[in-house]
Amino acid sequence: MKQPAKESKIMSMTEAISKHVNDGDTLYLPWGAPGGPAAAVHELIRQGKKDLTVVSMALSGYVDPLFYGDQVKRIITAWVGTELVGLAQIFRRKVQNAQVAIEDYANFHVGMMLWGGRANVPFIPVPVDRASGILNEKGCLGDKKYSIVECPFTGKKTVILPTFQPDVGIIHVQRSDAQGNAQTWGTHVDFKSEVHLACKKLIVTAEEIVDSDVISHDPDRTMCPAFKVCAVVEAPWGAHPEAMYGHYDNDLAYRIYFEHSTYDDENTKKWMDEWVFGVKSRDEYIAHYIEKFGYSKLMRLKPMPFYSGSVNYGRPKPEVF
Amino acid sequence: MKQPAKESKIMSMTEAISKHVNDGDTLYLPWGAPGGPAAAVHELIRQGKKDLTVVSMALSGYVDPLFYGDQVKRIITAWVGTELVGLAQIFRRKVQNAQVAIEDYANFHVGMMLWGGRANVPFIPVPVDRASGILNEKGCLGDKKYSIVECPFTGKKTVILPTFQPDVGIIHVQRSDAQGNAQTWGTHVDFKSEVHLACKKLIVTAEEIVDSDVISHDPDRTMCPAFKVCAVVEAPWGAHPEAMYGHYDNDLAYRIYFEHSTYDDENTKKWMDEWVFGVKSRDEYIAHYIEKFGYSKLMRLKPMPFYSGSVNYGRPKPEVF
Amino acid sequence: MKEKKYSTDYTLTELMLICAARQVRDKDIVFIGTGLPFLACMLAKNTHAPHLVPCSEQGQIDANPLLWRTPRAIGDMAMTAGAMMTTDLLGVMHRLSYGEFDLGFISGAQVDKYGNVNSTCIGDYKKPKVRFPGSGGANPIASWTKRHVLVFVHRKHQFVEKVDYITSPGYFTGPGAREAAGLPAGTGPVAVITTLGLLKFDEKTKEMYLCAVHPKVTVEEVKKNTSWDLKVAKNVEQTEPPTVEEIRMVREELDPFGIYLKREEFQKKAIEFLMNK
Amino acid sequence: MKEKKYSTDYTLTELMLICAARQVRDKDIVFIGTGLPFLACMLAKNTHAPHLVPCSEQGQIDANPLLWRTPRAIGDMAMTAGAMMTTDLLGVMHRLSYGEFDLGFISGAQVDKYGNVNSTCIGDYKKPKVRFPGSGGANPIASWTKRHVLVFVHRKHQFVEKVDYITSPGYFTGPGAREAAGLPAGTGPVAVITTLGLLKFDEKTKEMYLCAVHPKVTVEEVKKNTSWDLKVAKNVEQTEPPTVEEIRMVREELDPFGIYLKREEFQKKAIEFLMNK
Repeated sequence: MKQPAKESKIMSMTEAISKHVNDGDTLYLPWGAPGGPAAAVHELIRQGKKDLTVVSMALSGYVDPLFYGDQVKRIITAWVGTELVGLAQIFRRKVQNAQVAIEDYANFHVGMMLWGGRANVPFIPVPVDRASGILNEKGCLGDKKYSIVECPFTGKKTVILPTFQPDVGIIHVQRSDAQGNAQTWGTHVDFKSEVHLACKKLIVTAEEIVDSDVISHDPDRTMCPAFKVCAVVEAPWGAHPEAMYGHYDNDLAYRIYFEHSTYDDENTKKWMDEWVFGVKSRDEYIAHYIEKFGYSKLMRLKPMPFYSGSVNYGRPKPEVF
Repeated sequence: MKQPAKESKIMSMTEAISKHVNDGDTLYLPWGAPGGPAAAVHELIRQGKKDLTVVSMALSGYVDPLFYGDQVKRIITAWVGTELVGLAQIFRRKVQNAQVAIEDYANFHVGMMLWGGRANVPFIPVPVDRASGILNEKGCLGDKKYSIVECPFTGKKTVILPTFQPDVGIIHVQRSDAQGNAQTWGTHVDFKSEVHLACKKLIVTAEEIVDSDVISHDPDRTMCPAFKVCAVVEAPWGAHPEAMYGHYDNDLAYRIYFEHSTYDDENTKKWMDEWVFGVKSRDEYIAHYIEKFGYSKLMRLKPMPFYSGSVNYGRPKPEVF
Repeated sequence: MKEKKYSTDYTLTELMLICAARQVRDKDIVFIGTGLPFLACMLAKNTHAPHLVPCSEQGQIDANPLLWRTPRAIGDMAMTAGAMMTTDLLGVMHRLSYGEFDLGFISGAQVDKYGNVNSTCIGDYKKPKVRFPGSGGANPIASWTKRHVLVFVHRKHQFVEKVDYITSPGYFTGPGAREAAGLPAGTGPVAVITTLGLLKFDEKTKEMYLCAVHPKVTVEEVKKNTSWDLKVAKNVEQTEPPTVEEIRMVREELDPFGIYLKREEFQKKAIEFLMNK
Repeated sequence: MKEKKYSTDYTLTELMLICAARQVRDKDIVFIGTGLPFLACMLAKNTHAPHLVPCSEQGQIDANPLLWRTPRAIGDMAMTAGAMMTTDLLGVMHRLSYGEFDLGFISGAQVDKYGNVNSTCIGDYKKPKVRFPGSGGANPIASWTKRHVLVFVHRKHQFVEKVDYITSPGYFTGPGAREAAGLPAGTGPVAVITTLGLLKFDEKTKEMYLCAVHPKVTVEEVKKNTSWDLKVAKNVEQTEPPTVEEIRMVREELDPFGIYLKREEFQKKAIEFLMNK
């Protein structure tokens, strides 16, 4: 039978962020190495969205520029860093100056808090010791950081944590259709547990927009359903300088360059002015990259192919019995 | 660098069940429509494993023969049935005669109880009303069926349930390597939430045994890691009369034939003697099917192809920077 | 719009199915299960609700099964080939408890005047007279969809004063009881489609009342087939009969082999087919 | 087995790495993170522990990254192409809390005599002197692996009487403290590999003691670089030096570009490369 025309949610990054992120929102961001929504974060900065609470299992370097201004009021996470490159320098200074309130857990715990939000339960029991700083140092959540209860079934002392349903989440994927059926492969920090679905709505940024037909031929790879998605943004190179499986490697030299550019406030301002405020979009960012470093520098990031096979889902014969 | 030879866990169904399922075990079985481990269930019956506690979100018709003898002592589940075909007649009679103890939840709740077991927490909060039979009628778990607590963060009354870590689980998949890296596609009742990993160990039965190389070219489709697996059994047609994506459709006529053969004890005995006790293995079961109904009856179940595309995971270039 | 041509040749089951389809709104995110409600959704999707998003507890989201055939179960490969997403049982159920499903359908063995449904057992829970499959997803569907619709063959022993076991919550004992039991305000059964008519729930008392009767059915007949003293609307309407096109679609496209609608005949034929070597 | 040829040309960091690799047993299911511990696991897998199962909190299970290159992060595509399974963070972490991981490595900014590690901050938690990335997966790794190994540059300001923040549990305050805090009996740090030697934990007191020193390192030197009065084994052994083959493998196969082992030099070159248009 006939398929109806479906409403497209494709819009520019500017429109997506402007329409769907509000000052004061609680925002979910993924770990992001690989696949961090870097282009979206730069647009968040340009639009100066403020009073944000960020909830995340871990945050790779792509998010560090978001700490430049006073946009992030609170952050609930387990880790903000740049792996082998160094520390997230801007974040580090903001916390050291007590200009951003933090609450530390392990990545595991934040994942379970979000999973509990996905399930719509108000708390979630987690495996955690009761003597380390994870419980004993309370940050911005204060007494709502955790509680300890006795399991009525086993008598076991058990730590429970509050759960989260962030106002909006941003994810970057390899491909999406115009409605927001978004697909990913390779590791994505929550592509099986789908903790991003704890969010009330999602902004999807994608390397490619594809026909729904491409999606429906491999539905196992879909990580969020269209009905959770409020905006779909075509964003090639949207995770740079993080990697994106099948599209580009992580740009180690650039990540080091970024880190070295953020050791102090003055140089950080220069980097921000050049790479965030000095461009209007990811297209201009990439154009600037090519202009400054050369096209071959960008193209060196293209990976060698490593193809999955094709599997047969099978469709039934119409015959009865 | 070189890859080491890995120990194979391939064995016959007889050996797998005999070695790895013990009397008194708590056993996890999947919903199974599609992909129920029917061949394994028939072997469980032939070996007369007893005092079993079965934990499952739901159980399709493939499991009904397991209720024929007195093997299942307790069952914790949400649903045992045969969908459009009718009721699971053997199960139904056993419960009506109070010969099997039952505990009812919704499929959702059993899934969360298993997920909690996977996480190694002793209880799990679930969304459930507090006035229906799901909580108010207690079965074999008695007072350990549930408890109600007040959420310390929100003040919300919340139902918590105990969690499970079954001794052994049995899953049927499209393919596995000899070590038990098992892959599936299409829907499998827990292929993303991986609640089967709540089990202490798993028996994997597979339509095909494949080289590890096939597995590692699409690692997203792996639903359990080799280190959880104690036995790998090659079992083509292992889910019949349930369906298996890409391999065969569900055998509706046979399922109706089974249902009609189990309306009373006498006919049930005939069916059991013919299809379970009268054969030694799934091979003999299929041979009997062909002998009795004809080869074309079996082959009519082959689906039309519906192939996924191939995706590029990408592998990195070795060059630095 | 063309003038509607009504059919006169239909069964009460077909009429019930068509009435159920009319409860579906375009763009509903709907939780579908095997059986008549399933056919009702597919009928709606192919008539007035093309943007319907059918999902199942097997994990398919935005499935379009009629591309291939009448599905035999929600785990039918017809539900998966062509779906926009597959997740798994918990993946779908969390969308449900999160409050994202607009509509669900519930059926069962017994229903009471507050729309509580039993699909677990008749008689004592621990040694029942008849045991049914159990809740499956029915309890959460009746708990967390924004609205749900009950579909029942209208027989006295099924429309009972008190169900033996509440599998799927209706309004329990009346106003406020759902909220007291922990369910979200504003949810609950909105209609009961039966083989005799359409029933709704009084906004104040939450009690079921007769709203419309099917063609040729009398109010008395409905009351006679209900165990309690059924309340009746001031002006009982008559159900809009099925159109010729609706009946054609049901018979030719939705269930051409009578898998659901001519169940006994179909099952007999299936066994004959298998045995005929 | 061939007679071992020992190397005399190596750095203390290389020696530390090789000593860490020796803590790995064949068939260990090991939780790997970026950095030296990661290289240690890869070295072990390619020498005495070929059946090692490397897993990461990004979700790769049984990865074999050195097929392609030195990974730059656990989310490196080298970790995924060729892995036997990918799940996600919770999928791996639940294997960890279930008790299925044999081994983990932990590093950080401070360690105390009970093996408690700080990788969160120096100074006051709410306004720290230095803020580090935080736990990530370190706290659960140190909590739930059957054994874990600490890897540290041995400097006085890092080996402290009391850490400013316990990110990853060692033995807390001594015997029984892990169990009292809810962790499984029999878990805890088993060794500390440093740039100066090998330390273990006393079975009774759970206090760290010096077990072996690296070639040319004296016991006094180790004590001088430790803030508390470090206990010392009766017979302090000398670490087995790296073999020529181990050093070759580290330099030629594990980290040929010095991404980890010649970090500053490498970073300088990387920026030069980028700027050179």
